[in-house]
Amino acid sequence: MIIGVFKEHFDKKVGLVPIVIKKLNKKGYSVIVESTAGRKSFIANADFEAAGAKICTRENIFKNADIVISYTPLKDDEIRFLKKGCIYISHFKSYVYKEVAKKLQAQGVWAFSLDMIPRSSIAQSMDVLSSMSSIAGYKAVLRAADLLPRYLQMMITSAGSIKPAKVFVIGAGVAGLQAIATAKRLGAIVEAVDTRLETEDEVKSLGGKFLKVDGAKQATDQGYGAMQSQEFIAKQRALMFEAISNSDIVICAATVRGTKAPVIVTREMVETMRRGSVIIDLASDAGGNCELTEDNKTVIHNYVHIVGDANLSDAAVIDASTLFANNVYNYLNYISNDDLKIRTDLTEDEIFTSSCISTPK
Amino acid sequence: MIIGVFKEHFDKKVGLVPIVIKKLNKKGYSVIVESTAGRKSFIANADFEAAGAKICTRENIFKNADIVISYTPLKDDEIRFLKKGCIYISHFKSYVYKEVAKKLQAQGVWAFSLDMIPRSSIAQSMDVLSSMSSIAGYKAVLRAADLLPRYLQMMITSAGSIKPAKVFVIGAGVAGLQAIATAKRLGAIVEAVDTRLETEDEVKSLGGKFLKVDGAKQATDQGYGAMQSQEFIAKQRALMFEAISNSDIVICAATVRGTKAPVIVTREMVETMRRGSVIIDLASDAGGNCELTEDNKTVIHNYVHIVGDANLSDAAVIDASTLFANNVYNYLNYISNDDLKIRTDLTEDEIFTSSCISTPK
Amino acid sequence: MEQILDLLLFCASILLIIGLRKLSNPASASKGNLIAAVALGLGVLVSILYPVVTDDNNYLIIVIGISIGAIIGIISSHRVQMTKMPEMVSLLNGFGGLAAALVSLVWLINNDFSGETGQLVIVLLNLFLGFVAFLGSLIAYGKLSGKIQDKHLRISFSTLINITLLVVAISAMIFFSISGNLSITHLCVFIALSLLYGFIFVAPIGGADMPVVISLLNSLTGITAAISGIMTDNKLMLLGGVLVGSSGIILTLLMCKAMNRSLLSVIFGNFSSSKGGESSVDGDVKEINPSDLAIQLAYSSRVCIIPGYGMAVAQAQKTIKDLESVLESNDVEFKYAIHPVAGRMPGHMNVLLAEADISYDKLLDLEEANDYLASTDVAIVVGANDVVNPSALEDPTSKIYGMPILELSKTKSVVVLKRSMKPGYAGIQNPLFFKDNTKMLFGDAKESIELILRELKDL
Amino acid sequence: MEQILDLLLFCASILLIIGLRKLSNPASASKGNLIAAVALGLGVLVSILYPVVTDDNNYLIIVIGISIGAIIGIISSHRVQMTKMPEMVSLLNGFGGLAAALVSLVWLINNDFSGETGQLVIVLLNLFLGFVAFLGSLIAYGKLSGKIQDKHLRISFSTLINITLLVVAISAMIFFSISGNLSITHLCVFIALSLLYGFIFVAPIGGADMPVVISLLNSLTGITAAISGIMTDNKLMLLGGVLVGSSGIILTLLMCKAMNRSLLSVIFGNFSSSKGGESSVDGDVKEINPSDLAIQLAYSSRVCIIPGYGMAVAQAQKTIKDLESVLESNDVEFKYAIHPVAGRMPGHMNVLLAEADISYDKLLDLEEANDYLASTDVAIVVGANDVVNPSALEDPTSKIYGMPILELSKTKSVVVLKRSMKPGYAGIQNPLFFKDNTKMLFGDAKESIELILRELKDL
Amino acid sequence: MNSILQLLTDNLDIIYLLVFTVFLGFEIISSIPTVLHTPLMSGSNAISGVVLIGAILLIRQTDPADYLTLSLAFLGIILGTINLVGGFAVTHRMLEMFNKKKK
Amino acid sequence: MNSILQLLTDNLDIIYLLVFTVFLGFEIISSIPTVLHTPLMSGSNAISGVVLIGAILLIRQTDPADYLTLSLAFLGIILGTINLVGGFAVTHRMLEMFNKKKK
Ligand SMILES: NC(=O)c1ccc[n+]([C@@H]2O[C@H](COP(=O)([O-])OP(=O)(O)OC[C@H]3O[C@@H](n4cnc5c(N)ncnc54)[C@H](OP(=O)(O)O)[C@@H]3O)[C@@H](O)[C@H]2O)c1
Ligand SMILES: NC(=O)c1ccc[n+]([C@@H]2O[C@H](COP(=O)([O-])OP(=O)(O)OC[C@H]3O[C@@H](n4cnc5c(N)ncnc54)[C@H](OP(=O)(O)O)[C@@H]3O)[C@@H](O)[C@H]2O)c1
Ligand SMILES: NC(=O)c1ccc[n+]([C@@H]2O[C@H](COP(=O)([O-])OP(=O)(O)OC[C@H]3O[C@@H](n4cnc5c(N)ncnc54)[C@H](O)[C@@H]3O)[C@@H](O)[C@H]2O)c1
Ligand SMILES: NC(=O)c1ccc[n+]([C@@H]2O[C@H](COP(=O)([O-])OP(=O)(O)OC[C@H]3O[C@@H](n4cnc5c(N)ncnc54)[C@H](O)[C@@H]3O)[C@@H](O)[C@H]2O)c1
Repeated sequence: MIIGVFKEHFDKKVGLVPIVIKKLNKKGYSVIVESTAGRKSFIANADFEAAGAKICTRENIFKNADIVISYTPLKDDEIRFLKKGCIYISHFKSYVYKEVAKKLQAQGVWAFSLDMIPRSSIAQSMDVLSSMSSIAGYKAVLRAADLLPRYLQMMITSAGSIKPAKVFVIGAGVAGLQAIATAKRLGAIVEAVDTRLETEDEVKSLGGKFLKVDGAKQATDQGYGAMQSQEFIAKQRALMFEAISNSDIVICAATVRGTKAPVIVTREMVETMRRGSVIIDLASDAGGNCELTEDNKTVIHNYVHIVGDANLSDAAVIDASTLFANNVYNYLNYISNDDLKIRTDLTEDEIFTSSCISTPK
Repeated sequence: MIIGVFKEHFDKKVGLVPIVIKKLNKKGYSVIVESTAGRKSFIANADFEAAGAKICTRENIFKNADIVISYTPLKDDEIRFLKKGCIYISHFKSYVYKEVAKKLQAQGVWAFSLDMIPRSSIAQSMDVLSSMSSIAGYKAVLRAADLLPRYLQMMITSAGSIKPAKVFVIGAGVAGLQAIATAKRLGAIVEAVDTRLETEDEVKSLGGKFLKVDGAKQATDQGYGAMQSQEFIAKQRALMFEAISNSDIVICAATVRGTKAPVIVTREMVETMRRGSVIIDLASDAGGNCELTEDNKTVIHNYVHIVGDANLSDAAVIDASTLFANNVYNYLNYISNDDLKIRTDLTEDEIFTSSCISTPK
Repeated sequence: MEQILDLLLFCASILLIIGLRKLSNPASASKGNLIAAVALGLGVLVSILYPVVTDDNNYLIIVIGISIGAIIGIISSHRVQMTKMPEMVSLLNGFGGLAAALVSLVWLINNDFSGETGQLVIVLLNLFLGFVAFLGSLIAYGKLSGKIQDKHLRISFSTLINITLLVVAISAMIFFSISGNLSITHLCVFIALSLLYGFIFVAPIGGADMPVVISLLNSLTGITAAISGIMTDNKLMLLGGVLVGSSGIILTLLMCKAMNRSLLSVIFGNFSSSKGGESSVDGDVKEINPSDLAIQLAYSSRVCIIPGYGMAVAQAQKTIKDLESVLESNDVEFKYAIHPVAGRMPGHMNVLLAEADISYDKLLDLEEANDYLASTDVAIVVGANDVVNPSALEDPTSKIYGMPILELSKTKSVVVLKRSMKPGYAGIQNPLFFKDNTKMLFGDAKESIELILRELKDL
Repeated sequence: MEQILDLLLFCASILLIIGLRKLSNPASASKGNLIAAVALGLGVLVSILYPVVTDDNNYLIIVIGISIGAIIGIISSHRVQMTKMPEMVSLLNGFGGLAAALVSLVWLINNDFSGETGQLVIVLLNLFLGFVAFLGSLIAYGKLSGKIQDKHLRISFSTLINITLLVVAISAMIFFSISGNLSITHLCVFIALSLLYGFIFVAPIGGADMPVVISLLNSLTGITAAISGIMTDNKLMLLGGVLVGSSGIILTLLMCKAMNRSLLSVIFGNFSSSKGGESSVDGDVKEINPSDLAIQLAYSSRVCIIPGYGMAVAQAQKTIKDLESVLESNDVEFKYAIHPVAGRMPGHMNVLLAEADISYDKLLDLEEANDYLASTDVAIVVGANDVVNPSALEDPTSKIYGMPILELSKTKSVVVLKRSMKPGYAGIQNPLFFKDNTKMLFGDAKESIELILRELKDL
Repeated sequence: MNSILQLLTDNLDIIYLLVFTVFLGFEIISSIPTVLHTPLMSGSNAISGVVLIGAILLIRQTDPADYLTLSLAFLGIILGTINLVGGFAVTHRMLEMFNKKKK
Repeated sequence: MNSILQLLTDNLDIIYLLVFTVFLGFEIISSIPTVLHTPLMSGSNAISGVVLIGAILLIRQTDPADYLTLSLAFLGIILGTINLVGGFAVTHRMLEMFNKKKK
């Protein structure tokens, strides 16, 4: 079985890293990597070769690979180059995958989207969203702390006392929790909201304060946030108006799978914030939790920075690539039998069915 | 007494902030501020006015103010506009002040450089270097952590374990210590070196590990680092070669007052560092502790970021302006008598004499 | 001669007290036990040499009896397993009770079943207590060893019967004593009454409370020894018996306190039912108390903490760090096994343990941990659940089958700290809790560890 | 009648034991004191009513004597200041000793200065001990109250003289007793010897060790009471005296242990000189021990920590957090006064306290702190020095004159935790350490606080 | 009533002793750590084997021909010895673990 | 030697009692916390005022005309009472602070 790793065009990550390639070789796979695919992840071609991979061209991969890996999906016009029956592992964003799926189906390939794995204990080792959200939450706070023209921690110095900064985290999923932990570490006062009841304990378990809004709908079975009623959102907004205008940093990490992200931070709220404050919106690719967010841009509104970056995991690209590669490895292990072929007994399996978006007829 | 605050041209800070202006008003000073002087510090003209200051033009200040404040020194060609006998408080960098001093003397003004205050306990409330170094050390780590394409903390996750990053701090002065504290908070493994013996305890008191190099010359009486012998530097280099090539982040904060900063991180060292590593050089304005540092630039050498920024305090400009303003306030209080005139009994005073660089004859 | 023997007896008493004192301190307990043994040996010697009115002496029988007893005692005590000690103690106590009863019987026979009222009251009391201690101890033994199950011995109105019987026995005692002379029938009736009471006293008490009961019965045996001392005018018996009697009562109360119960509720509470409510719903788990855990920890070489989401909820990380310091100062190797998905976000445990300043070197990831756990003496699972669930390995129908877990099957002893038998995130039951080498310590994790710490400081 | 009185005396003994038991536990000590008082009251009553051979009785004198004594006792005990308690106790003990000596004298007079050898030995021993306790206690009182200075009483070869005198006194005692009859001269010589020994025994011991000495003398008085009990055949006196004697000796040993000394070194060590070495170099600082500090903390309403660079060096922040938890659970208000330049970098204290998870609300900056400190019961300076140096306010020649500091002059009590008398960063001596309301606790800050914590748990 | 009083005062010495011993027993035990509960129970159980002395004293006064009494007392001696010896031995084993502390 | 032995065995009961009392005294005190050292010293000092009983018993047997003896005993009573009453009162004051605990 030959695994091919493409160079990414819209992302810094790379699908496999040397350490994982070694493990794959041991299993019996051989790996070919597009030249300079690792450059943005700080991995040289030589590093890949040292790990046992071959460097080759993109065409080469399309021609030879039985399994192709690319963190971001291929451009639509490249799908037709895929070998019939080959396995294509990527990270199709859940709310756009349907159109792509049709094309892949037509091409007759297996396609798996690792971001659609269910949030169960057993699936966690293949769960790309978990890995990436965790990095994003961590980096969101660092980015914000770097941008904030203030200390986060309290300081009593001979040139005056400095109050600790307030950090407000919206959505205590994986990213939100990591953000809470990181902000706490830096000495900020941290508050968070979420609609899922159990997050209250989770927030507290990291030293954060939980702002409670009653009447939330609970999460779906798969553990993804549920869409909330208008009334609830209004209530929440009132409570949060105050919280947000008092915050120095707002981390937006509330998403609902497959739909637009809930808008929670409105323009008025932003306008009541202190000058110099920072909003990091990790939901920007789904419209953002902040009304003013623009995806992949940093907007400055009324002296408030609003960073729309759903791909902050790229800011820790070395770790992000490694984690992704491990996720891929674990996933391949899970879906393959000892012959490295796809197991046939998985038709009922939740992980398999929810991540598989195209099967060759 | 009228105090005039200029708009800065090379810096984001502003000489006085509203809170301090109120305190000055109470003492009997009146304050005039150049229009938009506070913009980069996130202070609007209106905020100054609300605190009791008047907004005016630059010429106005030259004409009316008895005391003028500017964080960065005025351009040489503006010195001639200063009123004879007026008091000029600024932050002349210690190794360039001599030429300026002559011109100021010629103009017949009092000039005080707040960065030249001795490092004694009593002077600390006026010590601008302390305030700014502290911010710089803090921001240096945040900047580095944001740039580093990795987690700083250790993580054991289902997609692989991540080792904690190593941070190496050179020079455990105020900036270095703050950097150690901040990196520790973020979960990194922190090592530090300094030539002063007492810093060993200080580093440990923040949870850092001290790398000892024997045979260092001790600091000057005033507490500033001393110039070291060539032999010592060689020894140090050998020990540090290893430390640096194993580090993910290097924070350079070793300076020696009035001379070029010691070069400690050589090109070879940088070239042995892992790709993606980050060096923050806070001594860049004095030539830098790293051979490759360029002042006010971020150099990427061999995939290693080398940030030369001696003015990182600007990254927390709100706090930096506040602390500077408080330093100024404390200094004014110290050198003035109840009539707000300069005290005449200070001719022997260490703080006064070391910071005063020009007196009207 | 007699004087010297009297003084020897005096010395024996003093030694006995010194022995008991030393017994009550862990550092000297072993020595105390020896001293007490020497004291009693001295006492026995004196009792053999002491001049008596008649000189039948029967030395041969005495020597034979002592030899047989000593051999049985030594052999059985060396054979018994450490875990069966409480059974052994209750058996021994039963023997002591019977011996006291026999002393009374012999006294009665030697005195032709008659005597002054005062004497007879004392002798009958001794007989009564001796038989109660005897049968009671045997039943306790049966319950402890599992030979008798609580359900075999359900008695209705046990409290009522208990009190009635007691009143009857006391009345009989007084009545017979005043008469000044006992018929054999009377004696048999009285013995039967005593045995019956012994049965009614212990039978309804739940197996879990047996240690308390044994301590109480032990105190009774002490009192019989004291009475025997009065009967035979021997100060050592008197004082030794009184010491055992009084210390036994205090010990009983202390044990009740440690279990958070009152003595009355133990005796009359019939609480085999009230106990173990919540936990027994889900099968038979074994609980451990903080004090036993503390001693186990102190005397082990390798301890491993397995933190989970519950540690985060309880915010127990700093307390765990304290435990680490205390145990490490006791030369115990102390590590942390971090499961990759423990907690509710990647690195959850890392963040918290770093906050408590726990050295990175001590953290083991899954693979290292599974090696380590195979040679660990005690693994403490602090609010983890799914990540130690052996169904992931053993039960192909389980939701989490196939997930790598921290494997505790080879660990000598596992203690789980959680508040209830509720499942964790995955919502499934955990067979680990029912394994042989697993014990549960219910309660908030932080509070439990604080209790352990307190006990450790007592050691 | 006599029987009932005997039983009453028995009850009094039991009450006395119960009283003493309760006295040894802080929670019940006050009650224990009352019970012991009742027990002795009962004993006195019985002694008045008990039938005696002669019936001169002299009741009037007895009543008058008791009344006078009671009035003096009550009034003086209410007048005395809390801080002068130890002096008071030593005075009272001296009275008790003299009373015992008087009892012996009266006995001798009543028995015409003659008796059996055994009796005489006992009586003379009582006389000896009584006078030793009497004079010893008076000297101890003098030393404690400062009326006698150590330097007034330098005696060379004191140990030698001590032992010689003791041998002489014992020989005299035996010699006189065997003769069976005492002349007045003999008696006077013996009394003189006793007083001399009392003087030689206590005089060379340093003022700092007086509490131990008083406890020892107290134990002696107890023994005299016990002997008086034998002389007058009164069990309560005998038992009470023995109790005081034995508990006094244990107490003395415990006190020595708490001071880290041996009893012998106290008595013969002449250690007024070995003591106070390092600290006294820099003038007179007062030390406090962790146990006294613990009780002071437990019973105060507001405590304020003043951390400095020493806290950072000792890494004591987490231990301080523990102290906070314990004291807050005792309803003590607990704050932190953060001086802006404490430590070695701006915000040094903030970073460390945040690491220990100390709430931001509890941190006071300079101004808030100076308000707060004026109404604080105990301020604990943890390794800070320059930032609490009052020279900054008081001494215009000081290097740091004019620097704002944390002002502790209005704080009721200040305790400084540091390792030595060395100066801090600024290199200047700190007059705070010599102030009236300041006490020093030398040692590593973390270790000191751990000691305090341990003591707090005993309370 | 009076006779009870008489009885009490006659035996006052022994009553003093008994009561003091009771106190002593309380006192000694009351501060023991929980970990010693079981060993102490076992140890004091061994002490109650002191009843063996009673059996010895009585058998020495028994008529060597009175087989019933002899055998009863003989049994008493055996049981008492088992209690005593076995008790101390068991306690010793339990306590050994306190000494097993490394180093 | 023999007479000493005789003396001992004759008074064996009282010796038992004394020794047990000594143990009891040790036992009661040995676990007290440091903070109670001073109050306990003061309390046991008060108890040693029990010597007052001796003075009372003796004065009751004194000839009312023997002024010397009477006055010595009288002084003994006064001193003993001061020790007793003053001692308990002082102890009481010291111990009050333990009760002063807020709430
Ligand atoms: N790491 C991640 O990124 C992540 C994210 C989401 C979900 N998960 C899932 O979370 C689970 C983690 O496993 P886990 O073993 O750490 O946790 P877990 O299986 O959820 O079990 C936690 C246990 O802690 C106990 N507990 C709660 N509060 C406690 C307290 N105050 N004191 C003592 N015990 C307490 C609970 O029992 P009682 O209620 O009886 O006390 C519970 O059984 C896995 O299933 C994992 O897949 C992980
Ligand atoms: N904050 C800043 O930015 C900064 C920067 C540089 C300098 N400074 C200067 O540093 C000083 C700070 O004042 P400070 O009161 O915090 O400190 P300090 O005056 O330097 O005194 C610290 C004290 O802590 C004691 N100590 C050290 N280790 C200890 C340990 N393990 N346990 C207990 N005590 C210990 C030392 O006494 P022993 O040796 O007797 O134990 C010392 O006297 C000021 O003079 C300030 O101007 C401040
Ligand atoms: N089993 C596993 O091991 C595992 C792995 C990863 C995640 N999870 C679980 O999956 C769940 C989702 O994690 P995620 O980070 O991907 O979540 P997500 O990205 O789907 O959503 C982020 C958070 O936003 C919240 N949210 C949605 N709408 C909101 C609103 N209007 N206001 C406030 N908050 C709102 C959601 O409740 C969620 O907590 C979590 O419970 C997490 O613990 C489980
Ligand atoms: N009294 C006060 O309150 C006060 C206030 C601020 C600073 N200080 C003291 O002043 C001193 C200097 O502080 P700073 O931050 O301005 O220092 P700095 O900027 O002058 O120097 C930074 C550090 O670099 C070190 N250094 C110099 N050459 C080096 C070399 N070749 N290798 C390694 N390290 C080298 C110096 O020892 C110093 O610690 C410190 O001791 C500080 O504690 C005192």
